[in-house]
Amino acid sequence: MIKKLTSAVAVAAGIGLIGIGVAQADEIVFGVPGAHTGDLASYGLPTINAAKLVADKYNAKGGVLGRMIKVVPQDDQCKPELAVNAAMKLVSEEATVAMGHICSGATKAALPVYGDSKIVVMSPSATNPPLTTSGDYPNFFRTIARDDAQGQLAASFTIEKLGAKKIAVIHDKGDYGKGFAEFAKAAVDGSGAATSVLFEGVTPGAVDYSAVVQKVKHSGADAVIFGGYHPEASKIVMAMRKKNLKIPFVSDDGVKDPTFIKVAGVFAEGVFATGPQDSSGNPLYAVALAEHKKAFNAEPGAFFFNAYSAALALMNAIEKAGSTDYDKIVKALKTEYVETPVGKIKFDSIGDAEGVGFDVYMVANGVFVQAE
Amino acid sequence: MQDLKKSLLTAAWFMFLTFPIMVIRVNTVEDTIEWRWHNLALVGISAFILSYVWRYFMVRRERGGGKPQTDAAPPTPAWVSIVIEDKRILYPLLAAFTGFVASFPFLFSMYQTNIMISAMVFVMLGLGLNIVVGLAGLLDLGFVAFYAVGAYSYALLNEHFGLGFWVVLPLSAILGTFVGVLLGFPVLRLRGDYLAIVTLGFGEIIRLVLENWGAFTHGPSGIANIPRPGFLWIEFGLKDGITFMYYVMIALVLFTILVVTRLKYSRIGRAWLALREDEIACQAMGIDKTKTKLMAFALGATWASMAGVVFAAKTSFVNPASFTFMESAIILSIVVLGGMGSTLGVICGAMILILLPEHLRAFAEYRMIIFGATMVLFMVFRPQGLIRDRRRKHTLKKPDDTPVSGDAGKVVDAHG
Amino acid sequence: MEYFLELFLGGLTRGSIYALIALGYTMVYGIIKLINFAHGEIYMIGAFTALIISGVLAQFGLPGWSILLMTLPIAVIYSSAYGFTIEKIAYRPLRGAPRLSPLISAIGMSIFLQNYVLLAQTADFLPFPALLPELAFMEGFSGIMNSSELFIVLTAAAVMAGLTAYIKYTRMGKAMRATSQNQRMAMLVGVNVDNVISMTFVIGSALAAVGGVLIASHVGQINFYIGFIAGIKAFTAAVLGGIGSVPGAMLGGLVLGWTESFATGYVSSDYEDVFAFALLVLILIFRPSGILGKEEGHKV
Amino acid sequence: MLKLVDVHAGYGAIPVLRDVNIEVNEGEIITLIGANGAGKTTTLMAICGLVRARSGDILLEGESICGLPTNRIVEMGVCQVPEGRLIFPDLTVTENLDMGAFMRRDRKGIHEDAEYVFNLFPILADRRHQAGGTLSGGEQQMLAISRAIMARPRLLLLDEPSLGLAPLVIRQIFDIIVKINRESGTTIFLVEQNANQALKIANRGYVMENGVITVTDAADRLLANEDVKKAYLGI
Repeated sequence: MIKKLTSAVAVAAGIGLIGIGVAQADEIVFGVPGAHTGDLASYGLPTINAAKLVADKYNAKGGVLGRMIKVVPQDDQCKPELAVNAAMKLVSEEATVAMGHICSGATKAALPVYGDSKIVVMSPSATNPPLTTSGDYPNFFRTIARDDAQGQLAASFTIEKLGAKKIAVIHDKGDYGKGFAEFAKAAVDGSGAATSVLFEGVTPGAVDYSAVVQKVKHSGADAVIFGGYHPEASKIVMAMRKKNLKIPFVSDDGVKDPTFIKVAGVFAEGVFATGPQDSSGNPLYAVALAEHKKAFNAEPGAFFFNAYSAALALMNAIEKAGSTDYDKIVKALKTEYVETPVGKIKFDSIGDAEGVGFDVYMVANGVFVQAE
Repeated sequence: MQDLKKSLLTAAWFMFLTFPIMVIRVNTVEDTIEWRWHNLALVGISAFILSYVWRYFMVRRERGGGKPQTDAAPPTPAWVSIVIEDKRILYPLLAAFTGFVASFPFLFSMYQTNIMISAMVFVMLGLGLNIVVGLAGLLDLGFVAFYAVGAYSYALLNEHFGLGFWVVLPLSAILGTFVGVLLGFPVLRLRGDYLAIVTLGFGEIIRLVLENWGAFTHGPSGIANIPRPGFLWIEFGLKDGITFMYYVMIALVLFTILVVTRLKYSRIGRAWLALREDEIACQAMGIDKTKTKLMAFALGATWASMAGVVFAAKTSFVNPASFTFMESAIILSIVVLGGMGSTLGVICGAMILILLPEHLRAFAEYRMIIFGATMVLFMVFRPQGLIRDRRRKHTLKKPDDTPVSGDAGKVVDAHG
Repeated sequence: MEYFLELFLGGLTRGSIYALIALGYTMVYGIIKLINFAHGEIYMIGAFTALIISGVLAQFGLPGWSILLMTLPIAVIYSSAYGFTIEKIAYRPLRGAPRLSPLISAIGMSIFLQNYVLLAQTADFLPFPALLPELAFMEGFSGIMNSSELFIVLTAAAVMAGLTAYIKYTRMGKAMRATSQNQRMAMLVGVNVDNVISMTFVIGSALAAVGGVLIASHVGQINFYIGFIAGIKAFTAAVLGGIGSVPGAMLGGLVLGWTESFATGYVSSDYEDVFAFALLVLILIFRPSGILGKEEGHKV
Repeated sequence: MLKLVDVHAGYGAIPVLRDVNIEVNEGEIITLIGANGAGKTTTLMAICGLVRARSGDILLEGESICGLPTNRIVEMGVCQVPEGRLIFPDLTVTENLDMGAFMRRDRKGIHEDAEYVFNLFPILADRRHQAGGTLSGGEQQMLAISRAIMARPRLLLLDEPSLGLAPLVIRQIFDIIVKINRESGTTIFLVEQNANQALKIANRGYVMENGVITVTDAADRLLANEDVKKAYLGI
């Protein structure tokens, strides 16, 4: 037993001593937690780019309040337990503000950690309503509209513009997709003009979705609302069209992604998806796009503009507050307007951005255009 | 010369094998094709070098392979024996270690303390699974189900009835045992691999129910704001809460080690071992097979469930994403890489598998591929794990050095 | 009734794919009693190789069917080569080790291969070209079954018939059967067991590649993770039918496909997988060796 | 024909055979007798390459077969009827015989040999479409021997062919062994616990104790040997 203990000493000591965080006092540590590896990495990585671009911009002008901005990404793979670790890591590195977590579940798990250390967190992508509506997280802000707004919009669009009477609601059983689908269903059933004839979850990664498609067909639905991400959406749309089911397909922000069109090809034509209000007319939008193309030589990925806006809003708030004091930053966020790629925004009392909403888009000739 | 030829062949083979995937990258989204010829050279050179390394270790393994499995562990390095035998060195070292463990939260940041708690949660899980797999030899691929039961029982009992950590911890232990018996009863008469797939199925079923039974479990959006444990009437802030949890975990891990060690050398422990070695002989000796297996299954579930409670309290949030097959695989790897049956091995396994990826955040992309390769290499070159299980031996008499031919046949059967 | 037929045919398609992959599991298990967890990844690698090769070929502007004719054999060859190599690296050195060791090694191999493709290619879903031709005469039935589904079912049936004949009548097939029944005796009549094991991996992997190419062409997209889920399901199918039994794998695949299809159609797809696994548990409780499996002899 | 020179072998670290020297000449029937656990089966397995000899050498017609894979050794004409018979349980009797002839390519010869063994054991002909696993113990032993004959071995190794069989069947089996030896000139190496029966048909015998050859002599003289009588013949 003694022998065992001594080797345990060695192992534990060895592991314990690796990597002890270092923070420098004269920097503003800008944490960017989110999914940077794993299957949702494509939603998290663009936010790092956005943070870096904004930080570079400020640093070139001498930083914020005379202090340089240091971007510190932390990976959470969208897993709650890793999100808590990432949050603690940022706290121990004395982050001033954080932009992230990507997934709502991870964000919920991590927020109390930031809350305790008085750190403002702003997510570019976490759309779950209770994050703001529950009132549990006063330190939380976001530059994206809530799922309930999105679900409501998808439902009313399907009923009013498409004239659907019987609507099949499908989701991917995920945090985001099921949330959206539930709000859409509630909106459909509450509208009085239409009913939801089907509410089903599909298993992401299943071999095929023909059974669900047959079920939709069997239900006599005249439109489908789908909550989830583009891989499942494209599989379902393709299966529907191949089975001669030509009813409208309305989906969410997770589908409003150029990849969806590339993957689904011709079958993508005519698909509707809600997405953040089109702000491409906004001058800052063009600036951010140009900066990204210059720095990374590629088109920006999902949530890039929301992230860029969040980074600008955070830095602006610190500047306006004139300090890194939590209360002052919060006050500045709620009172001071800031120009961002998603529009001129400030935050309401619960942390949602005012003036950020959703629009409905449609695939026409291989691109998303605003739907009439 | 022979070696050179072999290595060249290996290199050529791997260059062929990895050609499409390593060299050509077709992006059908962007409609681009990228040829990465440098990768071909890279694969060739690494395969060439690695084939030498592989052969070297294979030869070493062959030589070492003849050594008896039953005999004592490999010779202890000199420094270890010096340290152990000299009490002047040993006691201060032990004291230093105890001191280090005790003062850890004050020496390191909250983050470090927190991942230490994570690691200890996995130590508990590993020790629990060790009862099932390491001691009783039942391959359970759905162990994470019991972990989920614990985590959700705390989350739900807290949400609906406001029960605290200290009330739920023993409750969840009972619940875990109960679920273990419930799931164990129908499946335990299955053998080996069938048991493995059915437990995998149960693990998935429990996760799917958590995901889909929204009215009860809040589905994929999970349950938030789960409180950390307090002490009597004291509620802690975040930092003190984490520190307190650290000590709670230390106590729980010590308790687990104590119980598992007692179990291992108890009557039931010997029955498990006998069961693992030979089920039929075991029955012939009058061991109640079902009861013994069920004990192992239920006890494993008990610890997993308790670890689940700690997990829920630590993360303050649960959703089904934390209870996938991958978690089961990681717990199993902890047990196997650490050394099946060995308590210290499991502890080291958990520390390495949980802490290393945290510290290797910089290599995040390569983390999993290294993890996979390590599992294979360990099985090939060190199947007994980091630390070989050593059992107390009862030497009644010197064993006869002539084995019976029946035994001999069995050895070959095992090869077959 | 039409609804029933639709679900039946949907389950048949899905079940055929499960069966194609399950054959690899069952053959390997029959011979060396190993759950080859990495088999799902072989299926994924088959699909990926096909994606890459067809992408390169498409540059030459060849017609679709000729791309399929060239892509499929290459994918099959590569998958087989991977199967062969994996056995040599991860399983052969572990002959005679305790049962758990090769299983862990297989899980490790599975994780390794997933991440290998992830790192060398991409994490994103990639569109897979529709390699299977559209048949004109199927146009009228497209509501219940389309061309690619027909191809899948027919190919699966042909492959299985071929495999059954191969095992029954060829020298290698006989050697496989003998080896699976008693490895030591097979050696004593002169069977080169190492070759038989390698061949088993090669054939199983080839079948998985066929399944991979067919399904990828049918659903139109793949990523590095498709092998894991398909693998677990196919393995379930193999156990359901009685692992080690070739007709069992086929039957198990179809039963599982139908279960999932009808469960989705008549109950809810929320619990599709729950039904699949619950069926497995039930069958194993009442028939511990699967539908067509034989009770293993208890060795004393 | 077959020569074991100072063979040491065992399992893992456990030594079983020590310094075993055995010589089998063309056309002979040689028997190896000894108690349960003496190392007789191990000796056969070492010859067939199923157990690797740690030192010493095994020669087949002067050529070393040590370290060769089993299938190569079988190809060279060594065939074994293992202890416990090891019938392929799911193959039919005919298929089992086919497997015996696995190394052969002459269809006609195989067919003739199949007829030959069906003559030898008419009961097998009656059961030719039955699965091997459904046969009785005696029938399985007949099938195992027939399967070995199908390989047309030059050297036939038999491991305890009498184990668990009724006396009548044992006599029949031993008669056949002699017949194979006489008619096709097959050299036979017979391992038996039933020393009395074995020595009666053998030319020479070896006695093994604890992995060591203790006595070797002509069979009739071994039958008369007092020590052997006491230890193995139960007299």
